[in-house]
Amino acid sequence: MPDPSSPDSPGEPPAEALLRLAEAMVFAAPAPVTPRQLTQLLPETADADAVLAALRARYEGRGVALVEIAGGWQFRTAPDLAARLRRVVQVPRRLPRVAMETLAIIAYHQPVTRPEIEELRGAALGQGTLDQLLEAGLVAPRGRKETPGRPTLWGTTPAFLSQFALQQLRDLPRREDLLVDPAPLDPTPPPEPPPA
Amino acid sequence: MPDPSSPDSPGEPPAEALLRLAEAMVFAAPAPVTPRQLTQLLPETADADAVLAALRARYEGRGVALVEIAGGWQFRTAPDLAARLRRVVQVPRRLPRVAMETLAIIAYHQPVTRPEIEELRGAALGQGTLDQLLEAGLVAPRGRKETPGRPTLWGTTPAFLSQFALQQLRDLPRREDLLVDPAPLDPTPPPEPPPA
Amino acid sequence: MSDLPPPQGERPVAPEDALLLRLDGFEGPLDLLLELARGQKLDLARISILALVEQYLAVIEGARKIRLELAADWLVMAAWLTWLKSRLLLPKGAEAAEEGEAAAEILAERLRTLQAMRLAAAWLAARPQLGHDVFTRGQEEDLVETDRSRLLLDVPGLIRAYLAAMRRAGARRQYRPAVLSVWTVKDALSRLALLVGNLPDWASLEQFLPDSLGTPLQHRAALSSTLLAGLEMARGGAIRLRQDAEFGPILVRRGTNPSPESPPSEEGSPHA
Repeated sequence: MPDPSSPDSPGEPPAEALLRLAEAMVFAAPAPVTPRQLTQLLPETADADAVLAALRARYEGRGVALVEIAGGWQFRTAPDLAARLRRVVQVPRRLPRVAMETLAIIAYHQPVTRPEIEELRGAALGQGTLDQLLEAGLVAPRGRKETPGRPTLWGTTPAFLSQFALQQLRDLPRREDLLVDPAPLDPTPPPEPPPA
Repeated sequence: MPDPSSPDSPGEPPAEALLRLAEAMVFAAPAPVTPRQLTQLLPETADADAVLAALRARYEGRGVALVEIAGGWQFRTAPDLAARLRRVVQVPRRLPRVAMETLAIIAYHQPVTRPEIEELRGAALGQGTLDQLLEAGLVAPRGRKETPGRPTLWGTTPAFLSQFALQQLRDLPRREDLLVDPAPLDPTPPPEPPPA
Repeated sequence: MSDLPPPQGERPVAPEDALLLRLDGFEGPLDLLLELARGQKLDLARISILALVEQYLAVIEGARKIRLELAADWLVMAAWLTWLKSRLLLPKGAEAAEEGEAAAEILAERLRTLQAMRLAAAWLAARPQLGHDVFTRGQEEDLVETDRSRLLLDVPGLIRAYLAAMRRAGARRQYRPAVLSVWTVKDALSRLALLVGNLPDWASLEQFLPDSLGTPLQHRAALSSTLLAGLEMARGGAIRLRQDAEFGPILVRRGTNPSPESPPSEEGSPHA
């Protein structure tokens, strides 16, 4: 085994020992691992970004993938295996269409008040809808708007980024691109998976 | 990608698709996966044991290992790396009340015999209490008292001073400052023990 | 409005009836308007607001024939759209017509926004979701080790323990009055009777105090006891007392009529 403390020559692939260490750290961590956290574990001369890139390449096409989430790295199962894994792993219910629309409005217009959400949707917002989003940890209060009544402002959480595998809010498609691209015109969500 | 439902020829290594599926399942499962559980996920013709063996071989020498636990399989951080990733959190514990009282009496009355401690505390002293203090290195024998039975004299150790962040025993508050007149301080008599 | 798909489109119903009966299925008037706009199969940017308005009013009119109790917001929107229609039908250039154009553009923009949000929701829903489609490691591995070997010790704790032990032990001890070592009248009587027989002349009463008296308190107690004993013996005539001046020395000498009960014996004292 190569000495993990030996410096990598520039351009060369990172030493196997560094890959092992990064693999173990990302694997054992309860949350996505940032390159900064990895840097603290690796020898000083090691390039955390290069190590992570090499590790991601190693998992290419496998049942588990190294993905970048909200600025950190995490192992997740490959998306194409979803249908088969849902048969053995317990899956919570999907959010209903109204909740998904409300979530999208909050994501695109945050921080946003409930009256503003209702204005955008052109319909009243049932309390249950906001409760669903809160319970799933996808939205959170972001202070109050300094207008009469001081309504609560809502925004998305890091869990929102994590759940939808986004690195940042900017990864959401631009509003204009959504309207131009007619592909996902059908707003109905995919059908509920049959209960396991 | 090979069709996961295609039967493996006997003797040949399991198809990559089966390995991917097993890898994702073992990774995502909340408990070790038994070959029986894996069989239910894999196509009928697949050999779960062979798939698991091939998967284990693939992870040989990596930062993550496929290990058998209680009849099932799960991924664990490689033992040599787990040690490096382990963080030790110090949670100091308190001495039991009896031990603390005994320690205080020894500190203030040293050198003192066990019968004298019992007389001062007004209660018998279990051997376990003295053992706790000895084990923690807080007290040590200080010779024997030249009275009938030659009982062991006890005193505090240098470790006692360092544990309590004291330079010397004299840094403890004077007994006279603590106990102006201990007995009459408490006018209420101790409650009668309930009849057994 | 022949090809309007019902919003949840799972049953093949006659579209017009479907729309009429399913007003409740729409999330408000804007939702219905968007559905109608989608029915135009046009880019929302080039949508005909006038056609849209006419469709909406037709739906509401049809619905009112069946159900009189339409929700207020459907009717509010209908009233506003009627106003909008009247403006849009005016010849171009009129001030009121421009007012209508602006209002129509605001409506179109609202519909575009709602459509964009709906598409964003669909975009999100189509992504592999954590916990639904992709999964993180199912079993946590806790690499945090808790070391409880160290002791939490501090001087205040030590002192609290010491005080607790001392108080408890102190409270348990039984109260025994301290033994007073004072010279009693009885002692004084014995001593005085013993010594006074040898007295040739007046002598100071203090000479009859015992030798080993520690504290001033004990000294004064012994003096008063001896005085009391002297007074008692003088009453019986066994001795005589005199004091020449206030606060002067008290003098004592053998009496002329020794009392029969003096000196009292150690055991036979009548007043125990």
